[in-house]
Amino acid sequence: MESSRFIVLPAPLIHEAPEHYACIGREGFHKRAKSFSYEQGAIDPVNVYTPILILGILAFGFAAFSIIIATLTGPKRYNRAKVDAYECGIEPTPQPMGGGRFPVKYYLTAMMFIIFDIELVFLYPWAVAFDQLELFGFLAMALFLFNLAVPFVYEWRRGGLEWD
Amino acid sequence: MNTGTFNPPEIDYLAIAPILIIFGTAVLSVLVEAFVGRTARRPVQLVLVIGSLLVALYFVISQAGTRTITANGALVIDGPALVLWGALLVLSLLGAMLMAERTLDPSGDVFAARAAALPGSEDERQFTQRGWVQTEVWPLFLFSVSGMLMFVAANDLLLMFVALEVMSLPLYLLAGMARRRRLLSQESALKYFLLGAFSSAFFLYGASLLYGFSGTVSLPGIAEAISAKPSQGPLLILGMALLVVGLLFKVGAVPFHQWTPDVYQGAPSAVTGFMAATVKIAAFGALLRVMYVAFGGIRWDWEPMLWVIAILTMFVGSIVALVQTDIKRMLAYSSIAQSGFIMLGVIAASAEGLSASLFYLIAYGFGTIGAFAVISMVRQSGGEATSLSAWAGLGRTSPVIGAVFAVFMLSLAGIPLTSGFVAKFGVFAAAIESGDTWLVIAAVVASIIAAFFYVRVIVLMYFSAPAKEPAVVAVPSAFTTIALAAGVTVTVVLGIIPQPLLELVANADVFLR
Amino acid sequence: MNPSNYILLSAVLFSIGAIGVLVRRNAIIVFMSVELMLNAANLSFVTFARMNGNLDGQVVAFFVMVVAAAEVVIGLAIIVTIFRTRRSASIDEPSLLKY
Amino acid sequence: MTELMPAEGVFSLIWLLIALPLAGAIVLLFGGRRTNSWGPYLGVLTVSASAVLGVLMLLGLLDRPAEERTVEQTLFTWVFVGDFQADMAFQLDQLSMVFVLLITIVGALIHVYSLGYMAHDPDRRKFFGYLNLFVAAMLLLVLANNYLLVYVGWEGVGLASFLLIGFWQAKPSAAAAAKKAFIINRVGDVGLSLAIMLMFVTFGSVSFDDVFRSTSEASEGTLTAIGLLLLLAAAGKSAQFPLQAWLLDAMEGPTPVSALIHAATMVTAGVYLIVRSNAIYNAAVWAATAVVIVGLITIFMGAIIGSAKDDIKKSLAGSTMSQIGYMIFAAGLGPIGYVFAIFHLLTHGVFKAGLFLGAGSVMHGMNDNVNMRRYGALKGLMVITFITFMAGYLAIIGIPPFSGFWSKDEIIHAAFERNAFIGIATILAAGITGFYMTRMIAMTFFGKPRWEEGVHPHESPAVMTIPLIILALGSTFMGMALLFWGNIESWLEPVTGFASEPTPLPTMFYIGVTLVVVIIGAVIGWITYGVKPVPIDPPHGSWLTRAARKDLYGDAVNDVLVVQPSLATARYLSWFDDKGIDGFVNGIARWVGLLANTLRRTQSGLVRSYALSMVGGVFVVVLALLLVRMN
Repeated sequence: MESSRFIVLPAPLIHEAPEHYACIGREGFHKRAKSFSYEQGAIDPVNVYTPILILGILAFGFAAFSIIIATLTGPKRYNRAKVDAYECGIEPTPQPMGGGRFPVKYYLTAMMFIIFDIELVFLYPWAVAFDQLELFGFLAMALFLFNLAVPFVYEWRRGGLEWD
Repeated sequence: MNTGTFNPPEIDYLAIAPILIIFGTAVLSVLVEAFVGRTARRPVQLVLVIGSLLVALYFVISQAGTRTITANGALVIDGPALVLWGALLVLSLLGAMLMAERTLDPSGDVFAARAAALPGSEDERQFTQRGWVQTEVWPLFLFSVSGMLMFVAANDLLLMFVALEVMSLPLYLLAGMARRRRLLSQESALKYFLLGAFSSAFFLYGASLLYGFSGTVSLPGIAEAISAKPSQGPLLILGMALLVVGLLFKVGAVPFHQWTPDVYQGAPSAVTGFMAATVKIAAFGALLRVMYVAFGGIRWDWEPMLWVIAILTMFVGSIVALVQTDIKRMLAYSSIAQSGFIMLGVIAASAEGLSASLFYLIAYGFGTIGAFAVISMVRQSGGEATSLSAWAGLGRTSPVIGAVFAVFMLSLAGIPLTSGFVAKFGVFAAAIESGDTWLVIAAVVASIIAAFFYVRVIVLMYFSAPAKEPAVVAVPSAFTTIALAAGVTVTVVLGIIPQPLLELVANADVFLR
Repeated sequence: MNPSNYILLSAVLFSIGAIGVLVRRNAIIVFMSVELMLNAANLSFVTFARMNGNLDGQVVAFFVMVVAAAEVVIGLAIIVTIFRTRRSASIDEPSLLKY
Repeated sequence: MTELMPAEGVFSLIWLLIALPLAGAIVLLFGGRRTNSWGPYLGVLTVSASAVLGVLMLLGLLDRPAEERTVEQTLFTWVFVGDFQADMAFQLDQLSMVFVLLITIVGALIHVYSLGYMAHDPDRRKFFGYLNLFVAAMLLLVLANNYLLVYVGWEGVGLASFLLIGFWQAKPSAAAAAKKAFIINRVGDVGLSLAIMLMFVTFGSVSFDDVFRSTSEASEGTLTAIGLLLLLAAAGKSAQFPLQAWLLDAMEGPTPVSALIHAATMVTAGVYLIVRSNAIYNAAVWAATAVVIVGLITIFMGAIIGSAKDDIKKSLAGSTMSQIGYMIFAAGLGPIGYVFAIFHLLTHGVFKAGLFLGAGSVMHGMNDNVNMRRYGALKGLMVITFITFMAGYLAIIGIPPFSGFWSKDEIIHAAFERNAFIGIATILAAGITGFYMTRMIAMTFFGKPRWEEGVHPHESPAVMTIPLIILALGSTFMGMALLFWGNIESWLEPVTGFASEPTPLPTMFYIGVTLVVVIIGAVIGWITYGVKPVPIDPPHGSWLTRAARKDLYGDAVNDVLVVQPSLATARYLSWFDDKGIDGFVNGIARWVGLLANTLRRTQSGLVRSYALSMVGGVFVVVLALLLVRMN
């Protein structure tokens, strides 16, 4: 497998950034290229675009088909639950009429879940390659965890962790 | 498979210091929310925000002339990036001034005391009565600014996507926090969010196709792949189309523009001013970089497409603005039309086009933020007087504010001796030099149509009898006054002596890759 | 195993997501459709990573997951606020802003 | 091409010419109410100071040999991008000099007159501020040394004119007229801005010096395009066909404005532009021909409209169009005409300003009524106004030795040098001028009083009549002075070039024919409006109905042959002007409005429809890219 440009992989194949300045249009720009060639060679451009066309039609057609079929065949029951915030699960509020404080516990819990969920996505690969990543990898992960801790601390101080 | 030795990426921390400072301050500012007492929060946050913007600006200025690619090619600090950074930081500073304003609204703030409180509820009334102020806007603001800074310096599609979201997500929230007219504000936040997420999905899918085409997400890498591959498959074309859609959404190009009027109208004027100026700059910065660096080699492919979009954008923006009755909506359509004009600089695809676009963006940013500062000052009993009819006769009842607003309108209309004229002239000349004569003729026609509605506001302010319920101009604190003075000064000075800025952007007319 | 089938699948998922945004009324569902589009992009990224023989695409997928999660947080916050105000999550209902 | 001389001595103050009125405008417009009491006098003072400075510079120029009379002063580099450079720089030469004098001297007189005319207006401080702004912008226009700076002045005078036409904001018609003027002028501005860009692309510079030096390098097609675009610009600013419609409505502004801006100075900016660009027109024959045609059409159009209007100011406005048509026409003739275009511009500036101020003086005495059908028999009550008006009258119809005679006669002569057909046309138009001007004085000063009740005509105060007297003196003697003593031809020749071609018949013959035709026109006018009583109610309805009622307004059988067709055409044309051109403009506005409302409907407020439009946009983008690829 080839290298990646990102830090988790060994270095030898990491791309070197080309150091020259470049700008399009400085030279040769005024010749609006009728003669500009894409070096298409023997490839018939129409054929190249046939797959894309088929792909597009297939994808869009299938998506449209499944939704239309669902509308045609599925039972139609329009009721309150259909337009509720959550189609299933617990009704999120006790709905104090005329306003009032809103228990956002579920929402805060979701937020907590996301914080730790995301943490893992990055921690696993890091842990696997931990011994090769040297100090830089450690510091980077430490910074990442610190940043992750900040919203956690914020939630805690704001009372988001207290379940009355 | 990880058998090689790991070489940490070389990161030029000094070069990317502005991003780090703003991002770090944003994190700090979240901690301030957590630990500092309620009364002290606002001053602490303001010091943090203004201080960090100034320090970041110092770093930008101190390394003028730096041209480097860092962080394994993910971030590029070149002329355009530095110019855009400077512009974004200064305009954010002015935007922060508008958001910090507390004297205009009799109830004390432009933001809802608690964004989560139900509009019209007893809770909300109590929060307001107690004089609680919203300070959570400041971390959001800083995160958004750091996203913008990253967006214009991102040299690969992944970082660009992340920056796009870091820039946008806080703005979705800020749009929904108006103290007055909360229903409108929340609705605008919802629309902005759903459509913004929709567009970023297009961006991402486009990026994935380009990755499939070139095997890399770095912009120069894509350019290399384009020049290396003899047959450029459908992946490239489709990927480019979807990627560009995501960016065109952010600049407000037709037909991806429809969120603009709704969001500009619904969001608090301070946020709208900030957003209108800075998001446009950041998004055009990214669009320019993508088009010039990654797709520069196939410009014959995308130029006709942008022709279509630019013409649609200029005309739809200008024409629909004619019939608007709300000043914020009118300015939203005006911003759409202005996007069309700036696209001329993109289409020119030349060094002149790039520097002209940069100048235009800066001129537009100051004019717009100033115009929204005026809007936030013109009030009626129910809050801001955004209905155009309430503005009738304003030029006579408040001559100074009327004149200042007229200057902004004239600048947006491109009348000489204002920054708008030099800016328009620049992009038109760049496009003509690149051979897009017909496009420029279309643009000139569109700019005439656009002049109608700008002049209409002036006519309304000066030549109409005051409305039955005339708007009054509230006396602002130093914050708004500074923002307004800066806006009008830059607009006039750039019209009379644009030379220093022109030289600056002329020195920044190449993308490093 | 032909990897282009995965690309086809991701295109189908993306289209379903896009059409879902166009036809569904419930803000949450619309939002989920957008998430579906992001995940379609993710699938496409990992497939291309396989086809191109480098890992960039997989790394991108990680980041996209994070960003998508952040988007969920923001999105839910906005939608819940609107829902509480209007007692409905229909996106057709809030249209005070138009023309 | 003469050398550009550095600005030394008195010429180092060129910038001050503009800065003085500009400073006045700034003080007056931003000074607020505390300047109410002395503000108007400050306005008069700044313009007068500029006038004095202008005279000093004229003396300075006269001191120098002819080839050293082009002075350039560069303040700073204004825009400098890539290879493009435009300076904030002024060029004072023989051509700019005469404009500076016209603008500042006539401007100063009109400022003085306004002291009296606007004495009772609560906003007169602002009025003087706008007037000062106008003078500054107009001076910038004629002193600029490059086209970009001309454009700045061009927009500036447009803005000032817009503000002044709409000055009486309470009148909705005034606001509408202001908007109309602004919009039509924008069309002309497009011409100028495109011309500037084309010049930049072709010559790499927009300064007069560079452009005129390198005209030979450009193809004739490019030069023709530039010439036509400049003509479009000139037509917009100078109210020439087909962009003439705004000038009549512009008469909603206060009369001093009509005199200064819409008769003497701003509307002649188009003539200035064309004469200034003579190097381009000399090399582009077709563009020059287009200029002649536009001028000729407008000469007649203006004259005929002038014959049909009952509103004294609108009638004068028609006459202005017609006279500027003469100038544009002359400018299109090439080197045989440039000098006379400017000569006529100068004499016209003076006598038309006098006529407008005279009309203002009449209105002042008639409670601001503008309807000539409610005037009559004023000659005994307003002696000074009457006499000065007569001087202007004799000047405009071209009776020797009044100034208009000399300048118009030269243009007619130049026309015959080119082509007998256009020469005859200009003589005919001179006849119509005789007709409508006679009609005007007959209806205003002679006949029986047809005043509205409660009107007590009286002579205006001295502050108004003194400018009238000065302008009347100018109307009388200026033509002779410029021609015989000022040597206008050799004065302007270094800038504009001058040539003369032989005519088949002796000069005296053309002069004689012209005079005879003018007198015939005047006599017809006198018989129709001076001898017969003028009905108070204007004839009404379409020209067909009016033709059916011709007994009612008592046209004699003997003038049916001449007057009736011309009156009918006049009414038709003025109808066309109202319905046709306006209809065209309004039609476009209606279409745009309809389109706007249709597009606006698409903004339904529904997220899903927005998303749908985005998906549609995706298809557009993909399709556009694929189409390019398929080719």
